[in-house]
Amino acid sequence: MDTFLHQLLSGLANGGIYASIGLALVMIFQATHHINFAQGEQAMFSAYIALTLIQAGVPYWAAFLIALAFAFIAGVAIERVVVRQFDNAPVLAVVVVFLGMLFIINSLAGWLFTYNVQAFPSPFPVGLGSKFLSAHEIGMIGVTLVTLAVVYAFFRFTPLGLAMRAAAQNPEASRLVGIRVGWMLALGWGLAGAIGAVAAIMAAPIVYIEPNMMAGILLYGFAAALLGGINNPWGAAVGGFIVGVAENLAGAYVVGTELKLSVALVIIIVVLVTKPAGLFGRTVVTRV
Amino acid sequence: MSSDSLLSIRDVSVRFAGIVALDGVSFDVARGDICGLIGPNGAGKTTLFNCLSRLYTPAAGTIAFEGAPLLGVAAHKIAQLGIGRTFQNLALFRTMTVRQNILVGAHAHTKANFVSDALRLPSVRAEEARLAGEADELIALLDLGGVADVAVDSLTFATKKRVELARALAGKPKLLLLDEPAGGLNHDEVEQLRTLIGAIRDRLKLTVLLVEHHMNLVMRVSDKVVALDFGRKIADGTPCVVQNDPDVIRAYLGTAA
Amino acid sequence: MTVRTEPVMAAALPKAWSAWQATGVVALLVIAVIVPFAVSSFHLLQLTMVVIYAIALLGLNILTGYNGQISLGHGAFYAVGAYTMAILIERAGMPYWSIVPVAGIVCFIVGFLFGLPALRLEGHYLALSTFALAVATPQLLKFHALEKWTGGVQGTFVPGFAAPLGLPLAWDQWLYLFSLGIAAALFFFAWNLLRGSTGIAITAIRDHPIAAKTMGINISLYKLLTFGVSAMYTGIAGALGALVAQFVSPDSFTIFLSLSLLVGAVIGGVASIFGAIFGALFIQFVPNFADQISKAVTWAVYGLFMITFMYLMPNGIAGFLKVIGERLRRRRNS
Amino acid sequence: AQNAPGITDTEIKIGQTMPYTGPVTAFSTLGKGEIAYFKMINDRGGINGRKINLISLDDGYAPPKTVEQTRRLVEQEGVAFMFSSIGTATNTAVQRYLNSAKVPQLYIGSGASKFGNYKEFPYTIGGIQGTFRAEARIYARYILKEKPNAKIAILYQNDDYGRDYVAGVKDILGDKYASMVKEATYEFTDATIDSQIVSLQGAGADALIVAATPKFAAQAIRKVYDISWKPMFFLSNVAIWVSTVLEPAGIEKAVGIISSVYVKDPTDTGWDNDPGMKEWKAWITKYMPEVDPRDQNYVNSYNEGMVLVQALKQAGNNLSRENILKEALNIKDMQLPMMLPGIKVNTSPTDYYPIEEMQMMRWSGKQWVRFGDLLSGSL
Amino acid sequence: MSALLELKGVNAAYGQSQVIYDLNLSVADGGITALLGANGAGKTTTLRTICNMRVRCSGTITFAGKKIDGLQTEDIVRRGIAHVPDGRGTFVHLTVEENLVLGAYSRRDRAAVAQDMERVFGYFPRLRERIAQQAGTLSGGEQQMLAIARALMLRPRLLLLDEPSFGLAPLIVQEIFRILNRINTEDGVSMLLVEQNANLALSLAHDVYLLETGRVVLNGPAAQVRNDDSARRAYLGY
Ligand SMILES: Nc1ncnc2c1ncn2[C@@H]1O[C@H](COP(=O)(O)OP(=O)(O)OP(=O)(O)O)[C@@H](O)[C@H]1O
Ligand SMILES: Nc1ncnc2c1ncn2[C@@H]1O[C@H](COP(=O)(O)OP(=O)(O)OP(=O)(O)O)[C@@H](O)[C@H]1O
Ligand SMILES: [Mg+2]
Ligand SMILES: [Mg+2]
Repeated sequence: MDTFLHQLLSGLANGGIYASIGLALVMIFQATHHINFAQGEQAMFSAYIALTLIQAGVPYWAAFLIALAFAFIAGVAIERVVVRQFDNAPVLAVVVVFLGMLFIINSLAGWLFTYNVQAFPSPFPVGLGSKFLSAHEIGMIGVTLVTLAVVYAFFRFTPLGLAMRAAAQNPEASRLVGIRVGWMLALGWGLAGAIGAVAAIMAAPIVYIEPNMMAGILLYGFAAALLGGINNPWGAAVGGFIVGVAENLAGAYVVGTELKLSVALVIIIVVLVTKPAGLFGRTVVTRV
Repeated sequence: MSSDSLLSIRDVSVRFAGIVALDGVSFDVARGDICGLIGPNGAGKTTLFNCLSRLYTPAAGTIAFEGAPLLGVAAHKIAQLGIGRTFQNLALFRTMTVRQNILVGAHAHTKANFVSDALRLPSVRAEEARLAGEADELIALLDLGGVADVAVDSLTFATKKRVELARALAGKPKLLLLDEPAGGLNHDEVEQLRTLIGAIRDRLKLTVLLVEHHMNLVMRVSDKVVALDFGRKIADGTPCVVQNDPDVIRAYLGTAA
Repeated sequence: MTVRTEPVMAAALPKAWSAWQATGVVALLVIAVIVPFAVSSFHLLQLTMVVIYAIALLGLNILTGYNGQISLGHGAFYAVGAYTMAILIERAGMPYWSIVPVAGIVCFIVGFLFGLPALRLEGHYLALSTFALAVATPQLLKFHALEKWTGGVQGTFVPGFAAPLGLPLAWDQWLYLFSLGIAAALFFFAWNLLRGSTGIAITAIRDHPIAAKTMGINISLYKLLTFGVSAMYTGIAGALGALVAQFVSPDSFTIFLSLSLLVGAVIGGVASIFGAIFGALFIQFVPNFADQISKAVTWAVYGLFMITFMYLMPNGIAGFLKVIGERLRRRRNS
Repeated sequence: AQNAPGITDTEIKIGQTMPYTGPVTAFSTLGKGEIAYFKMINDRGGINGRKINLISLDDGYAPPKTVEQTRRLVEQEGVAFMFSSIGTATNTAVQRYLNSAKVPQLYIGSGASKFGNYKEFPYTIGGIQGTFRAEARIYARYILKEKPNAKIAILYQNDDYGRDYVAGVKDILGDKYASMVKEATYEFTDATIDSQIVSLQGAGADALIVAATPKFAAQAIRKVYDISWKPMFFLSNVAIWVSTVLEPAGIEKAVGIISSVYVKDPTDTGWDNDPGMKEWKAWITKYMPEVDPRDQNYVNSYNEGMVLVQALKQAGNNLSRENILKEALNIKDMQLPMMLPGIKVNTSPTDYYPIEEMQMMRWSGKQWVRFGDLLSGSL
Repeated sequence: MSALLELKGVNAAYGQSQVIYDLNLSVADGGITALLGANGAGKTTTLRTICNMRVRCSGTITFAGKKIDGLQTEDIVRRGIAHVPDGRGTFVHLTVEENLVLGAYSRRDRAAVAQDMERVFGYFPRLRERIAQQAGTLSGGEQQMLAIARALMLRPRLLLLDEPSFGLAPLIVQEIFRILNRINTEDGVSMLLVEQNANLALSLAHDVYLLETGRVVLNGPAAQVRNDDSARRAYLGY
């Protein structure tokens, strides 16, 4: 029983990581209708910025905020300088561009910071932890929930959030109601970058920082977003927790660790086949 | 049901979360007729078309086409049965040329499959030649010669509508569903369209169900008109009768008509 | 949610060839046949890989380019083809040439089956599910219950053979010609298929599924068959690839392979038959080139190449050449 | 016999493949270190007046790419032999090719025990490192001695590397394996291994062998500590490095962990006055001033390079592939400056494993403390 | 009356193909100008040129005395030009309400926005019934109403209407033209109206331009054209 509970909670902890990267994906998807394959690498890079600052003596939360600002600006810059050029390109060309960015950022990070794993500090007091969940894991879940609330409120209650969704869906009509589409896209990239940075900075103390740190996580982040519904922040967050827990339980009790990723894959496909917009996603109807 | 009834719709109801789009609609369309379908916006006309195309499944009611029930037939088999349509808001294959769009319309009458196509068997070549000939005829009929090999994306709305009509005709329908074919046409062009619809009906011996807000067109081309309002049938009869029906005037035509 | 995969340029379906084009293709084929006698065995190896990748990319292109179903996981089908080759040679002792069609059929079935859930998945959902498939592939190949056949984490060797009929050719040379012959046949079939009514139908599904259905196209069936055919092409490429590498192992078929295939298909030119050849040249040669430019940031160089190519030719190399060709023709006419 | 291709009066051209891209780029520092080592050798005049030219190509850790790059090196570049290419699957992929082309595949960068099967692959010689399997046997023997009734948990990476540990433990436990051992695997792509640790603890194990790469080893150490599990903890010597494993995990959390070693640890201050260590540090400061000297691969590359140079020196001016292979298999009792005192490199036509001894050690919280005799991992 | 919108020597092209030639056109402040012409004459293109929507153009366009050619679409809109585009430009994935809220996106007077929402619901009660519906599932005519309503939500000074009667039932068409007339007279909103139903357009408009393959062939007060049988028959076909 103890072990079961333990598996459950440690699944939640992993789920927190997946959820936060899933949120970043929801953000970028809502804002641009693209899935950014370089999202994980951008996040990793921002985490390195935070680490570099911390190592240089900057207090943790200051470094955290600076890294977020960096991630935001980098996201905006990437949109303005690179992605912008592909406004009218077919979606697959954009996918290739994202993959190109993934390679570039990964490579630069390896070059600047080496490929060796390094420790990453946690801001949460050790006393918080228990046998089942470490202090950092608890803190991280909390941060994920706060991020979720912010993202949700942003889309749900601010005109900016609505305008951003509109711009992604129908740029031409958006311009006709006075939305500055270019800036919306850039802003979306910036915010997604910042959320991704939160995810990476929270994940780094657990998985350690290295240029490939997000490779595994990003996949689960995708899974989370798909499972929950890529147009719904709640969905992505809940999806993340579900994937984390399901993966642990399946690995520990059902199929063994060898196939747990495959199980996650099957779960996602089964869910999508029965609910194409994900568990909590809005189904979008096309009519003629 | 009269013996020459091609299409017979009985008590068809369609609901979407909280909206009743069609509410127990019944009427018949006789073979060879042009039947106008009118009604205010949102009355359920396109919804009815979508039921006939089997894109929607009614919550209640039956539809018979040539005496056989339609509602058990899969959507992709409808064209083969002989029901073709155009779409109110256009549904062309945007990267294809006009000719290719028309060829897709003929799909229901092709026998080729993956294997025979990959090997380009003689039967495939023969069929290809036949289809090409038929497409050419339609291109001529609808005066699309000038744009036959142009991608449809760059055409004007009215031309696109004509391409849709050609595409629907390529399927050799017995029943042709036209959803607002006169959209965006000016006075002259509507007149031409009226002649065209009549000619098509006579030449190709088909039955037409026509949704249109252009009264001039509907009333002059139709043998019979059905009026819907809020998903319910409010009138049914000759153009003259429907035109003067007080309910139709109140709900749809207004005083100026 | 709608995802547009087609190039902005219209009318991507192949048309009948002009005399010019036909001559070009024949000339190309003649050159391709002479090549093995003119280049070193290493360059021949690379060219063989180009031919093989071209088949794989063509398969992906049929699915993603023409039918609009995005796959980020075609490496999985490549792997299935490769393993079919390895297993049937090693464990069943079948002659390699007879395994090529078997691998095609196996992959057709696998692709068809994977197409079943894919029917319900659209756009990004499909893309990400296939992505997950690609990530899971090495693990499935390692799965211990299958180890008896797959060789598990160790992988399996694939032997080389002598050229048939006593032809005075080295295995490398023969393998190149063998692959080239298969590629030529497969390209020919694809070209027939795509310009025939099947090609028009699968493209119609991509452009407007609802309208396609109303035109009488059985969308589910066509999508499944397309998935199957696509997987078959890529699987045949995988089978040939195993003969070239003479070794298969889970690590040979990581996500990177799937991504490379997608990159090749897009850079070569989506919804273009000959784009597959350009794409194959890209994924075969550009990474090596990047490696030569910098050891420290190889990937950054490669990524830069990808982005630059897409920037200069958003519709891929084939799309770019087509535009150039049209411009030349217009100039000649005017 | 005739000199091998790639050998002139002034040059010895050799090749290798390295994962400069892809998931295990971290290992490619081995190749960088080797290039730097040969740079030093060349600066000192090379070997018999010949400079060593190591062509190190990226294979992205993908076996088909390894095949291509290896053939490029052999057929296009015309290298004399392959040296220290990284990876188990990658080296396996080219093993048949190189053996049938009679190109020596020397001192490869993998501790897999399969690279020493000289009957089938006489041209393939294992690396200058203990094999994983031998190491695992040493741990298993130790467990049997100290805790005969132990319940053993093994956490391993699901690939050749991890499976070799399982094989080694099986070698020792034999029939008792099934009853004594609980296994758990992880994939390189997993985010964490917490769940596996929890399962293993839940199974009631009191000894734990972790065969993981640095990142996951660090996670394991932390998680074992965090859940207050106190097994007899063995750590694969791939992951004993202070900077990339113990520090990230928390050095205090690793106290008591047992591992084994055959090289000198540059971060161990105990070696500060050791001449071999000084030599090594001088080399790295001069030739690779920009790198993190705590990276284990720079020790390995130094050792690898040194043994190769020895073999080439022994071959003198008879640099045919056969003779190079023969001398590579004729290293006798070579004590390397960065190898623990007493551990010697030995090869012979029937011994393709250059290193077969190691010494156990325990983490004190500040440093690794070696204990016991030099142990052999052979059966 | 001074001109609110003025086009001088405007040429417009899509890629290589020119569509509009040397167009001079003006909309008086408070006036309604109708732009008529056959299919493909370039009416839509003219409206798109004014809003700089993916059309290459030369010449000058001034609005309220200021040059607007070269500005981004969104900046043109923010100066008070609302556009009911052809094809409607519905945000098909958003709800009806969200579509309307977006119409007022560039306005700062939040309170008045709520009032205007009530006002357009008054014009189009059908939209109120469908307030939470995904806009893409509205019927064609309902989407047309939404497009007009959304443009009104901007409280524009100038309304560009591309076939506002498109797909609407006769009764609604009459209603809409009444509403447009009211908005024009009561709120002083100027309009540039493209309409296939020439009769209707002429009854509403003050001035009229007639386009033929991208060139103006007739221009004058609407009343004059309405009463000039020969011109009507020659150019409008009735
Ligand atoms: N998929 C759907 N989901 C929700 N509501 C729908 C859907 N399809 C249609 N409706 C609603 O059903 C009603 C009927 O729509 P329909 O398109 O049939 O109208 P119509 O008679 O064709 O109108 P119009 O003349 O404007 O084209 C409309 O009010 C519409 O909002
Ligand atoms: N995106 C485009 N690319 C190329 N040509 C175009 C494009 N849009 C329109 N055209 C061409 O420009 C010309 C004018 O089109 P426009 O849409 O302005 O006509 P219109 O007067 O509005 O006609 P309609 O009454 O059909 O709406 C037409 O010949 C059309 O083919
Ligand atoms: Mg309708
Ligand atoms: Mg127009």
